[in-house]
Amino acid sequence: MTDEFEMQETEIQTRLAAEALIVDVDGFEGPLDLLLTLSRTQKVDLRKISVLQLAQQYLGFVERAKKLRIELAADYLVMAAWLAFLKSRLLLPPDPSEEGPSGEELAAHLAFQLERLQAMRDAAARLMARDQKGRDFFVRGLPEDVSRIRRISYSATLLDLMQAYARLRTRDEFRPYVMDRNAILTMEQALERMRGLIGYAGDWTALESYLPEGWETDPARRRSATAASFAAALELAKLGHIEIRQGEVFAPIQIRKKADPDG
Amino acid sequence: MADSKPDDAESLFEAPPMGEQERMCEAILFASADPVTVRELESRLPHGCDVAEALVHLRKRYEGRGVRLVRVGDAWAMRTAPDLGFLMQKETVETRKLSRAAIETLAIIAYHQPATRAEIEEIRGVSVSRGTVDQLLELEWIRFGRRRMTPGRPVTYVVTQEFLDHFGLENARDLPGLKELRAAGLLDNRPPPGAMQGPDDQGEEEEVIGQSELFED
Amino acid sequence: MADSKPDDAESLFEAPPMGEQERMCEAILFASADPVTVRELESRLPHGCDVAEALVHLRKRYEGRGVRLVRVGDAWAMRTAPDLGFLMQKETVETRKLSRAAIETLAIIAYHQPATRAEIEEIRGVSVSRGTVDQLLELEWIRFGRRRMTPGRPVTYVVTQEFLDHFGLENARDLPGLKELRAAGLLDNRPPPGAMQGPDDQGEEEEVIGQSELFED
Repeated sequence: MTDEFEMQETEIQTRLAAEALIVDVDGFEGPLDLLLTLSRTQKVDLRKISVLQLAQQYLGFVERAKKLRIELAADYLVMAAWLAFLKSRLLLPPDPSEEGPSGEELAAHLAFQLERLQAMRDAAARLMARDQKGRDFFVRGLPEDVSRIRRISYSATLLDLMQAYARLRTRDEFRPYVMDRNAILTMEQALERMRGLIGYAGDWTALESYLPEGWETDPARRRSATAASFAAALELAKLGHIEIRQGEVFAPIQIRKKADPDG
Repeated sequence: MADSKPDDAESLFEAPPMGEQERMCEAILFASADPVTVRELESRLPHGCDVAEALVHLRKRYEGRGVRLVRVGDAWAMRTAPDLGFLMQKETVETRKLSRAAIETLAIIAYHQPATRAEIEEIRGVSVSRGTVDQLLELEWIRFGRRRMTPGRPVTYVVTQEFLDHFGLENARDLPGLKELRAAGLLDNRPPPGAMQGPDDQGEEEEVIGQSELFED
Repeated sequence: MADSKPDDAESLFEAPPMGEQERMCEAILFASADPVTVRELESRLPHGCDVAEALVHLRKRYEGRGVRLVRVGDAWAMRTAPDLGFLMQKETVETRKLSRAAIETLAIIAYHQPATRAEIEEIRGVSVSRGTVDQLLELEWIRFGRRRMTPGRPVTYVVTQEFLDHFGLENARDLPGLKELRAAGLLDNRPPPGAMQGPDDQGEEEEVIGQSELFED
């Protein structure tokens, strides 16, 4: 008695729901959405849904819509045609000569699509229920400006390095003979060099020691460097930066920084 | 700045102590509203710093505090603790309400990425309007992924770091229920059986490209 | 958010514990775009909170950290520790090829370290401009070694760890020697066309050192 009453109640609700569906047809996002809503009236796990029953529900819905002269979009009608086809496949015994997928396969795929759509809707709901930036958690309100610096990075490979070295070390091997100007130190160079060094030598220092490294051994370079350094020393003495002395003829020439007149 | 000079010079060979590295990361992360990648932290800290370790310490330090260190993809950011959101009415940004289509499209891209438009349409059973995708692109929650190597070479969509940041996700693998959905086969790209077009046939709307995409992938 | 509701209700009668008040202040100060006054903090925190005390605790907590709580007028704000200001710079990198003068100088230092300027000049056959050495120093590929104990006590140059890292070397001694270079075909008996450098050119180079450096490469 109670059961029967409940059943009647459910039927009424289902019918009301179905009518509400028709009125709300614009609210559906296409036939799949509608099918999903209809499938809920079966009140079973989507995996156990009866596709045949669902097809009937859908076709019934389309029928009623027609009666109410509700114009359905083309895709609803395409779906109806397809479901009618599916229904016939499911009801008729399989014809072995017929090609293509069986009714069960098609039904299983439809069930899968519905389950997948539902799963995505649930996932979307869970996503939106998460704590969200700007609503539940917040970023730094006063970010500090980061100044941008353009840095130039120089690239060189190991090969570049080795080739450069190889080039330098083997240059002599293929160099045609010319007058070697490598052996000449200009007075300007000597002057610049001495200016930089004079501060380091506190006391009297032989002029010879100011010759650039590597210029002391080769006679040609030594001559050039000595002459240039001597000229440079005279120039510095003239400018009042250094003092020069020589103990006796041919004795080493010595120089030292002139004491600061203030100190 | 002057104080840091000697450190800088030495750092070629020796990094500053871990405590110092930690506060350097802290300063940089505090100063930025956007997540900062590990790579950028490394480039901004003195040479030889162990950013990964410094971040572990820092994260621990902020556990249970009013702000916390969160991971966003391969980047890190400081964010207020979500349970204190109620204090922030003033900072709350009113976001445009997203349509159901946009939310579902977003979820489909997030769970199926990289996803083509045809795949989104296949799942939703309706065509995706241009505005929906545009809105998600504008929010910087999705971006273009690589083209699918199928006929027509359709573009794909993937979710962004901003998406992860917005929803407080460490990475896309942390999406709620992802494992279960995958285990249930609901993330499979299952083509309709046979050569028949499935019930999702959208008539003119489903382009040949989209269909072939579904069949061949 | 939901969790905070019961607290809210209770807070009408009893303020949350001081630790909680502290983290509330922390979150608000973090998220706020402007310094926040005590009055405003009081209005945003649950009734009965002692903001002044919470701020004292918070300030102490951030002492010596990468960020600190500072007073701005009659308001409070979180700011980067001043000694870390140098971190608030972002570098954009532009790659250029090293000039030939620089690469040669570097090669000589690498093979002959410690090397004096005079030695470099001796091998290169041209004088080394100040800019070239400065550039290498700036790149942190070379640094000063010990002064040579010879008259004038010239400075020497050696390569750095950074150099070894860049060129993927464990040690400068790992550089292949001349014989190996030759065996590897890196030494050609004729100079490569670009490397053709007549001695006359060198002469010119010596006279206009600075400019030739610029024109090289």
